[in-house]
Amino acid sequence: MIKRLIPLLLVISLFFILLKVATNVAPNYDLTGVAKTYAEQGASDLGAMNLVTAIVVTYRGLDTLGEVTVLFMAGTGIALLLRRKKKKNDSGIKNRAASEILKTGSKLLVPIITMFGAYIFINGHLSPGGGFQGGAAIASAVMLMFLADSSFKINHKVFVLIESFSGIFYVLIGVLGLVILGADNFLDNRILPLGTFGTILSAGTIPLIYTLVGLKVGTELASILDNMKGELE
Amino acid sequence: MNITTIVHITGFALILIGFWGMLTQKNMIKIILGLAIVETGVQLVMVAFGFIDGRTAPILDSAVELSKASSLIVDPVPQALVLTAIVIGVAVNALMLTFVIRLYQQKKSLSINDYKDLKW
Amino acid sequence: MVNPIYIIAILLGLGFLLPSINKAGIKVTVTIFFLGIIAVTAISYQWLSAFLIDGQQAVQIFTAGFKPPMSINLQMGLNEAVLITLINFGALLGAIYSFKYFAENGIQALVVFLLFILGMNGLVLTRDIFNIFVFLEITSIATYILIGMDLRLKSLSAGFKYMIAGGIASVFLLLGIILIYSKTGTLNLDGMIAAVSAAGSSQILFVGVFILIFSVVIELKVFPANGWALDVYEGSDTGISAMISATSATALLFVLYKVLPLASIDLTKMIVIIGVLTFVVSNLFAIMQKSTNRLLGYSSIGQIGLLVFVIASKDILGDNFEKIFFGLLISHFLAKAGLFWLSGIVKAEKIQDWVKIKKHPILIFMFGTFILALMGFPPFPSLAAKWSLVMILAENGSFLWISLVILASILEVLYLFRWFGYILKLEDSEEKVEKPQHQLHPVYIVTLLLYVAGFYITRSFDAGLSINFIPLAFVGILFLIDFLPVYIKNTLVMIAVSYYGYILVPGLDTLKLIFALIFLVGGILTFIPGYSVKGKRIGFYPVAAMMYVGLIGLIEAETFFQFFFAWEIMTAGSYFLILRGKRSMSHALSYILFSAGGAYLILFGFALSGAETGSILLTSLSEVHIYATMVFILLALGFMTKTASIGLHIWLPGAHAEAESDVSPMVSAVLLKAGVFGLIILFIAMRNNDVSNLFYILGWVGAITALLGNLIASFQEDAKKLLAYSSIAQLGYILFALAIMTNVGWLAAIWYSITHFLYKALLFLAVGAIVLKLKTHKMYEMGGLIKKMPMSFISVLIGIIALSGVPPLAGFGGKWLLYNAFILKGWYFQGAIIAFSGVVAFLYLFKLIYSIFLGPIKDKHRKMTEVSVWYLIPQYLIIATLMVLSSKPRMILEKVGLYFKEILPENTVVWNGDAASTFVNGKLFGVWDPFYIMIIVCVMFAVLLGFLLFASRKATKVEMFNIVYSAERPESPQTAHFSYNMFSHYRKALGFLVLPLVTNFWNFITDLFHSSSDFFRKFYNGNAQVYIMHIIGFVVFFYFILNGGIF
Amino acid sequence: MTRMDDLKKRTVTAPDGEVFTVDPMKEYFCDKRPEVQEPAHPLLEKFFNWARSNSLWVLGWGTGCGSIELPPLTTPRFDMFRYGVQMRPTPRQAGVFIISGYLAVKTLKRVIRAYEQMQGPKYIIALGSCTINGGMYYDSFNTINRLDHYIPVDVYITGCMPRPEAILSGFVELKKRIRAGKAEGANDYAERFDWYKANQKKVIKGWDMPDYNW
Amino acid sequence: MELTLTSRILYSLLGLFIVFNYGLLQSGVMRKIVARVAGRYGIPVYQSYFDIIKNLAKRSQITHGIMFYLGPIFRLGGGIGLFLFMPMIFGSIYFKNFSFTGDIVLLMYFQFFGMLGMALGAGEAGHPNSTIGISRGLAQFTTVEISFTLAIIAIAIQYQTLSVYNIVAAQQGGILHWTLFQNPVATLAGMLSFLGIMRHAPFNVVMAPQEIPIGPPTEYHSTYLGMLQSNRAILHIVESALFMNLFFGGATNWIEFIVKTFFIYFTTVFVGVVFPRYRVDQSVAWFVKVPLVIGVLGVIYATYIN
Repeated sequence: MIKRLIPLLLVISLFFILLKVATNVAPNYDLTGVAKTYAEQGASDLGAMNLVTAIVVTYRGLDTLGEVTVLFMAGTGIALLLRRKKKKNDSGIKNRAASEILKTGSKLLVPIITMFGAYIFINGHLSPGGGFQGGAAIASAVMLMFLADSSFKINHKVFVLIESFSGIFYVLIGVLGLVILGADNFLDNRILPLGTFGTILSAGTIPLIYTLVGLKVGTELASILDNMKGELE
Repeated sequence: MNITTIVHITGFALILIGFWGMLTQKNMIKIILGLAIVETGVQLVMVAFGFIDGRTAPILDSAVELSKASSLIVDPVPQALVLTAIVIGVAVNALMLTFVIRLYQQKKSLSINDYKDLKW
Repeated sequence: MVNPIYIIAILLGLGFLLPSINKAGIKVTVTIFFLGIIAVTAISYQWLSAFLIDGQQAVQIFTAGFKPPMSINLQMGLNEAVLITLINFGALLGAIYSFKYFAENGIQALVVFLLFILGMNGLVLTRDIFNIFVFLEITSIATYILIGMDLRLKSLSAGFKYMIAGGIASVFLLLGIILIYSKTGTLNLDGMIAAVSAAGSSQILFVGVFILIFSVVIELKVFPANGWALDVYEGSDTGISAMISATSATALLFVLYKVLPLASIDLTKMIVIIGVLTFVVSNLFAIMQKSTNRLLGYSSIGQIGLLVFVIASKDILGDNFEKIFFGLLISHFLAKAGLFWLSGIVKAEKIQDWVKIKKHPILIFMFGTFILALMGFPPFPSLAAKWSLVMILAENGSFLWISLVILASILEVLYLFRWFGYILKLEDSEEKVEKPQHQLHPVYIVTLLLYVAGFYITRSFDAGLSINFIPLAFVGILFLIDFLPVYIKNTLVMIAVSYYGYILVPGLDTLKLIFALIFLVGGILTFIPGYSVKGKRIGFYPVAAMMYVGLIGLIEAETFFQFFFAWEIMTAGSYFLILRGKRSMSHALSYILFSAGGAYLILFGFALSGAETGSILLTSLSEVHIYATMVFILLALGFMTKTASIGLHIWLPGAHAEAESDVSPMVSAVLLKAGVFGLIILFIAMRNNDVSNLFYILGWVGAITALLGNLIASFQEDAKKLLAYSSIAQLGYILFALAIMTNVGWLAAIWYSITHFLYKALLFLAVGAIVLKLKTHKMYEMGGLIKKMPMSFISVLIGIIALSGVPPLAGFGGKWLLYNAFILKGWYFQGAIIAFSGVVAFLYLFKLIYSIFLGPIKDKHRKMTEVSVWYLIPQYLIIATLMVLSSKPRMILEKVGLYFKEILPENTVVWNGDAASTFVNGKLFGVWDPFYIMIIVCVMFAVLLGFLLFASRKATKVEMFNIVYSAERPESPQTAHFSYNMFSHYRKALGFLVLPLVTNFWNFITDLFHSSSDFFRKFYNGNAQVYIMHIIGFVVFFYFILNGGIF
Repeated sequence: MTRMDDLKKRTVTAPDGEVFTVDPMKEYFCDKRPEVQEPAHPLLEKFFNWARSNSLWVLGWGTGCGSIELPPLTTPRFDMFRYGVQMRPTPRQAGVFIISGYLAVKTLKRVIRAYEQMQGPKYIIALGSCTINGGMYYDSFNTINRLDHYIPVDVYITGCMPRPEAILSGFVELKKRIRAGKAEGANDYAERFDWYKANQKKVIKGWDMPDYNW
Repeated sequence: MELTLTSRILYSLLGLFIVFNYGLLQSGVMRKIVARVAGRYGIPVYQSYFDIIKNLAKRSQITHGIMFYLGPIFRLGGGIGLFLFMPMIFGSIYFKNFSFTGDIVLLMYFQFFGMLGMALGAGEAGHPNSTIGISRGLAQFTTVEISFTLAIIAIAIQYQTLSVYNIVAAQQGGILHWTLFQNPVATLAGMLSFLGIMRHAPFNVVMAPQEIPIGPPTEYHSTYLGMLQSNRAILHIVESALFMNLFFGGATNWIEFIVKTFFIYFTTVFVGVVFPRYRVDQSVAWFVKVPLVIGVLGVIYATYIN
C-alpha cells in the first residue's frame, strides 16, 4: 500500500505544479521577442525558406553542433559499452532467416528510403525536414536491411570515416566563418553566397551542413543499431 | 477548448503518466519508457507553447507573404528546440538501454530492486 | 587572443577525428588527444593571464554573425577564464592520470573524454539557456559513458542511477526553459534575466524559474536528491570520480551562478538553505562512512553544498564573492581531485586499509595537504575564503548559517582527521602500494598547486596581505629536506628559531616579549632532546616547526585574520606532532576536534566583532558593545579549549600523555600558553565592555578546573597523564588569575605562565625521557630509579617543589600573588577552592616522584642507566633559570606590573629591593621577599645537612630490602612498592567530585552524531526508484514551501 | 612462586631487551658484618648512658606467651612510663627488646632479624624461665632452650610468668647495668658474630636470609 | 630601631632556643597531664631531653640513600623556617625574627616544606608503611587546609592584611579585640583545622602505631629521629604561636606567649584524649563537611561585619 501511496502523492503533487502552469497558460496571439525578429529578418538574413532550419543550423548553430556531438557521443558510447571481446565464436546460434516478404520488400524499399532521406536533408532549408530527419530515415533503411538479412553487416570502416569526416567538415565550416568573416561568425552560413531565395543552392552553407549532418546522423544511428542488434556473448 | 489547450493537457498528462511509470514500475526498461514518455510530454508542451491558433508553419513558402511573415507563422523557436531535445532524448534513451543490456548480462535481472549493491 | 570558439572547435574536431585515425596506432591517437587538451588548456590559460596580468575586459563572442538574442553568444570574462583554465588543466591532469585506463577500454573513451571537456567548457562559456541544456547533456552523457565503460556491475548500476536522475533533471530543465521562454521570448540569459525581473509576478515564470533552477540544483547533487551521486562516486573508477567531483561540479556550479539571477529572493533563500543543509547533512552522514570513495563522495557533496550556499548568498557577499567562491572552489577542486587520484593509487576499499601508505611519506604528505585544504587550514585558499565568508555572514546577522557551517566543518574535521589517524596509527598491513608514475604526477602537481594557490589567494584577500609567509616557506623547506639525518635538521631548526627570535624580540612590548620568549626558548629547549634520536625522524621537524611558526605568528598578529591564520597553523602542526605518539590516534583526534571547534568559535567571535566595529584589528575588540557578551563568550570558549578548562579538557590528558617524549613538553609547557596568550589579548581588549559577570564566571571555571584537574591527577597511574591533568589544573589557575582582572592577578597569571612553562617542561622532559627508556607509562611499574638516574631525579625534585609552590622556589611566587589577588578582589570562595587545589597538588606530586624514583627498584630496571644527555641538558638549563627566577622574580614581575599598570591600575605590587608588597588603602597588605627567603632556606638547609652528614658519617649504606617489615622481608620489589591506587582513601572520600561527567557528556554527543549519522544515511537505500522519489519529493516539497501551499 | 623462590637467582629482560641475571640475595640486601661500636669518651659516655638508662624504648612485640604481662605495665597500677620506659612500634627506634617467654625456632628467626635491625646500643631482656632453659618446653623440637646462645641477653627475669613488678625490677636492673657501662650486648654480638651465627644456623633450618639483617 | 643582621640572627637563635626548650618541656607536661587524667603517675616532664640525647647518642646508624637525609633536614628546616618567618613576641624588635620577609601565605606554604621533605625521605626509606602513612598524611592535610584557608581569608578580610605582624597589631587593645571574639566562627574553623594540623587523635591515623608502625618515620632512628623530635618540639610551639597570632591576640611577652601557646596546644591534647581515631577517609570527609561549612560561615561573617 505504502509503496503505491508515495508515488501517488508525488504524482499528485506534480499534478498540482503542472495544474498551476496549465491554468495560467494564456494562448499566444502574436509572435514575441526573438521569434518575431526571426520571422521578420530570417529570410533576408540567411536566405532560408524554412525558418526552423535557419534557426537550427545558423542562429542556434552551436546547439546543433552540440546536438550532433551528443548523438555522436551516444554512438561512440554505445560502441564502447557494447564492445565485443576479440575472440568471437561464430559457431553460435544461427539467426532465423527473415521471411521472403521482408527480404523482397526491403530490397525494394531500401533505395527509396535512402533516397527519401537524402531528399529530406538536402531540402532542409526549403521544406520541413533536415539533417536529423533525413539521417534517421537513412538509418531506418539500414535497420530494414538488418531485419531482412541477419547476416548483413555494415562496413564499419566506411561508416567511421563518413562519421568522422562529416563531423570534421561541419566543424571546419564553422571555423571557416571565423576565418573568413570574423571572430563573431562561427557557423555563419554566409561564407557561401546566399543564392536565390527558395532554390536548392541557396541559404549559404545550410544545405551543405544539413547534408553533412544527414550523413553523420544516418551513419551514427545505423552504427547504434548495429551495436545494439545483439550477437553478444 | 482550443487545440493549444488540448496539446498542453495531453503533454501534462503524459508527463504525469511517465512519472507514475517511473515511480511504480520495477522493470528498468519500463522505467526508461516512463522517462521517454515524460520527455515526449515535455516536447508536446514545448511545441504547444509556440503554437498560435490559426497560423501556419514557419516555412516562408508561397503560402506566406514575406513581409507579413511575423503575423502568419507560428513561433519557430520551440520547434527548433524540440528538434534538439528529441535528438538528445534519443541519445540518452539509447545509452540507457545499453546500460540495461549490460546490467542484465551481469545479474540476469531487469528489476531495479536487484541493483542495490551501492548504498548508504 | 585565441578565440575561445577554437576551444570548442579543437575539441570537437579532434573528437570527430580520432575514430578515423584509429589505424595510426594508439600512440598517435594518445598524442593527438593530449595535444588537443594541452592546446585548449593553453588557450584558456592565455585568456586567464590576459585578464589577470593585462587587465583585459570581459568579452562577448557571438556566433553566426548575429547578436543575441538572435544567436548564441559566449562570454569570456575573468571568472570564465579562471574556471575553464581550472577545468582544462584539471582535465589534462585527469587525462594523464587515466589515459591508460581509457586506452584499455578503447579509443572511444578518449573521444568521450574530449567531448566531456568540451561540454564543461561550453557550460562555462555560453550565455544561452538552451545552449546550457545542450552542453549539460554533452557533459552528462560523456560522464555516463565514462562511468559505465569499464563494465563492472558497480559502475554500470551507478551510471544507470545517474542517468535516471540526469534524465529527470533534464526534462525539468527543458520544461523550465520553455516556460520561461514563453513569457520572455528569448533564450539569451542576459535578456531573460532582464525580462524576468521586468515581468513582475507571473505564475508561469514562477514555476518555470523554480523548475529550471531546481533542475540545475539536482544536477549539483544536493541533499536529499543525491543518493545516486554517492553511488556514482563510490561505483566509478577513481579517475572519473575525480573528474565528476572536481571539473564537472565546477562547471555546474558556474551554471547555477549564471541562472540564479533569474530566481526570486525567496527562491534564492531556499537555495541558501539547501546549500547549507547539504553541507551539514553530507558531512554528518560521512562520519559513519567506511568506504573510501563513498566518503570522498560525501565530502565532495558537502563541499559543493557549501559552494551552492556561497553562490546563493552572492548578494550578501558582495565584492568578496569571487574571492570566497574561488577560494573554496579551488581548494575543493584540487584537493578532491588529488584525493580521488590518491585513492585510485592506493586502491583501498575501506579507509582503514589506507594504512598501507604508512611507509610512504610522500603519499602521506600529499594526503595531509589535501585534507587540510579541504577543511580550510592554512595556508590553503579555503582558509581565507571561509574566514571571509563567516565575516560577511556575521555582518549580515546570519548567525544560524554561521553555526551550521561551523558544525559541518567540525564534522568534516572529525572524519578526515580520523582517516588520517588510521593511516598513521593502525597496524601496518603487508600490502604494497604500487606507484604508477603517470598516476602520481597529477597528484604531485595538484599538491604543489594547492600551495601556490594558497599563497596567491590568501594574499588576494585584504586581510591576507599581512601574512608573513617566510616562516611557512621554511616549513616547506623542512619538508623538502626531510631525508637528512636528525642532527642536521635539529640544528637547522634551532638556528632558525633563534634567528627568528633575534629579529623578532627587539620590537616587542613586555607582554609579547614574555610569550615570545616562552615560545622561542621553549622551542629551543624542547628541540635539544631531538639529538638523541637516531635516524631521520621523518615528518617530525616540519610539523614541529609548523607549530612554532604558528605560535610566533600569534605573537606577531595584529589583525583577526593574522591571529586566526597563526592559530590554525599552530593547531595543525601540533595535531601532527601529537599524532606521532604510539597510541595517540584517538587522542590526537579528540585534540583536533576540540581545537578545530575552538578555532571555529574564535572565528565566529572575531566575525561578530568585525561585524559590529567594522575593524579587523585585534584591538578593536574593545569597541564591541552590542555583541560584547557573545563575542566574549565565543572567544573565551575558543581559547579555553586550548587551555583545556574543565568541560573542554577531555582531549588534553590523552594527547599530552601519548605524545612522544620530547613532544609532550612542547605541547604541554609551550603550546598551552597560546590559549593563555589569546585569553590575555581578549581580556585586555574587552576589559571595559561590560562583561564583568563573565569574568566572574570564568573565575569560577578556572577555580573548578584547578580543583578537578588536580584531583583527577591524583588518581592517575600513568605518569604522563598525571602531568597532563596537572597542566589542566595549572591552566585553571592561570584562567582564574586572569579573570580576577587586577594588576596583581595578572602578575600571578604571567608568573604562572612562565613558571608553568619552566617546571612543566622540566617534568615532562624528565619523565618523558624515563618513559622512553623504560617503555612504560605506568608509575607502579617503575620505582627506585633514584639510584640509576640521579640527574633526572634532581630535575623532578626541583620540578615538583617548584610546581607545588613550596618556598623558596618560583612556584610560591604564583601562590603569593594569587592569594593577594583573590583576597583583594573579594573572590573568597573561588580563592579557597584554588588554595585547596594547590594543596591537592601535593598528592600527585608525591605520587609522581615516589612511584618513579623512590621505593624499591624493579628487577628489570637494575641495569638501567641515566637518560640521554640530550634530555638532561635542557632540564638543567631550566633548573638554572628556575633558580634565578626564584630568587630574583623582580627582574620580570616589576616590568610586567608596570606594563599592566595602564590597563589594570588596581592592586599593584610595590617593589622594595627584592621584596614585593601589596597595599590596601596605603596599609601594607601582603609582603614577600623571595631573595631573603631563598637565602634563609639555603643557609638553614646547608647547616642542617652539614650537621646530619657529620652526625651520620659512619652510617651504613643498606639495600632496598633492609627495612623493618614486621621482622620479615618483602616478597618482591612489587610488594614493597605502595603506588597503585595510592590515594584510594581519598577517592573514597572525595571521589564523587571526579565522576567522569564531562567525558560522559562528550561521549553522548559523539554517540548522538554517530548514531544519527548511521540511522539517517539508511535514507540512501541504493534503490534507483527510491532515488527518483527523493528527487521528485525534493522538488515538490520545496515547490510547495515556495508556493506557500498546494495552489 | 613460593616464598622460598623469591630469593633465588632469576633472569629478567630489561626494557631495552637486554637479558641479565638478578641475584636477590646479593642485590636486595646489605650483606655487611656488624662492627664493634666503640664507646665515646668515658665522660661523655657516662652522660650518654645516663640518658640511655632514662629513655628505654621497648620494641612493642610480644614474642611469646609472656607478653601478656606487658600490657599491665602501662596501667596506672604499674605505670612503667615513670621510669622512662616507652613502647616503640619499630625496631629501628627501639633500644630494648623483651623476649617474652618461650621462643619457637620460627620466631627466633624473626627475633634475630628484628634484633639486628635495632640500632646499638641495644639491650635484651629475657622474660621467664623458657628463655633460660626452655622451661616447660625444654624438650620441644622447635623451642630454643637457651636464648643467650643466639643473641646477647642483658637481663633475665625468671618466673613463669614473672609478674609485672618483676618486669619493672628488670628494667631497673637494666638501667643499673647501662649506667655502669656493662650493657654492651650489641658489641658482644658483633665480636662473637660467627659464634652466634653458627648457633643460629644450627637451629634454623633452611636459612634463607643474608647473614646480617641491617 | 632596626637590628643589624647579625644581632637579628643571634636573637632569632635565642628565640629558637627558648622555643625548643619550651617545646620539649611542654610536651612532657602535656603527657604528664594526660597520665594524671588517666590516673597514672606519668613520665618525668623532662623525659623528652633524655629521649633526644639518647637518640643522638646512638652508636650505629644506617642510611637508605641520600634522600633519606632529606626527611629530617626538611622537617627540621620546616620547623625552624616557620619559626624564623613568624613574629614571636608582638612589639618586641628582638623576637620579630624574619617575619618581614613574608606573610601568612609564606607560613602556610612553608608548612609543606617539612611535609614534602619528610615524604621524600620516608619514600626513600622504601618501607611501604611509610608511604602509606605519607599518603594518608597528605590526603588528610589537603582537606585540613580548606578550613584553615577559609579562616585566614576571613582574617584577611577583617584586618585587611596578610602580614602576621599586622594581624596581631590589629588585635591589640584588650581581650575583646582578639579574633576569637571578633570573628568566633572563623576562629572555630581555624581551631578545627589546628586539630588536623597537629595530627592528634582523632586525626592521628597517619601514624597509627598499631597498624602501620608509626607511618612515615618507621625507618628513622638515632640522629634522624633526634632531629625529628627536635622539630616536633619546635613545630608544636610555632604552630600554636601561629594560631595565637591569628586568633588570640598574639603575645607581647614570653609569659603571655607561654601561657597562650600552652592552652592552644592543650586543646588538641584535650580533644585527643576524648575522641577516638578516625579512619583517613572519614577524617577527609569530615573536614570537607563541618569545618568547611564553619569556614564559609566565618568568611561570610567577616564580609558582613566589614
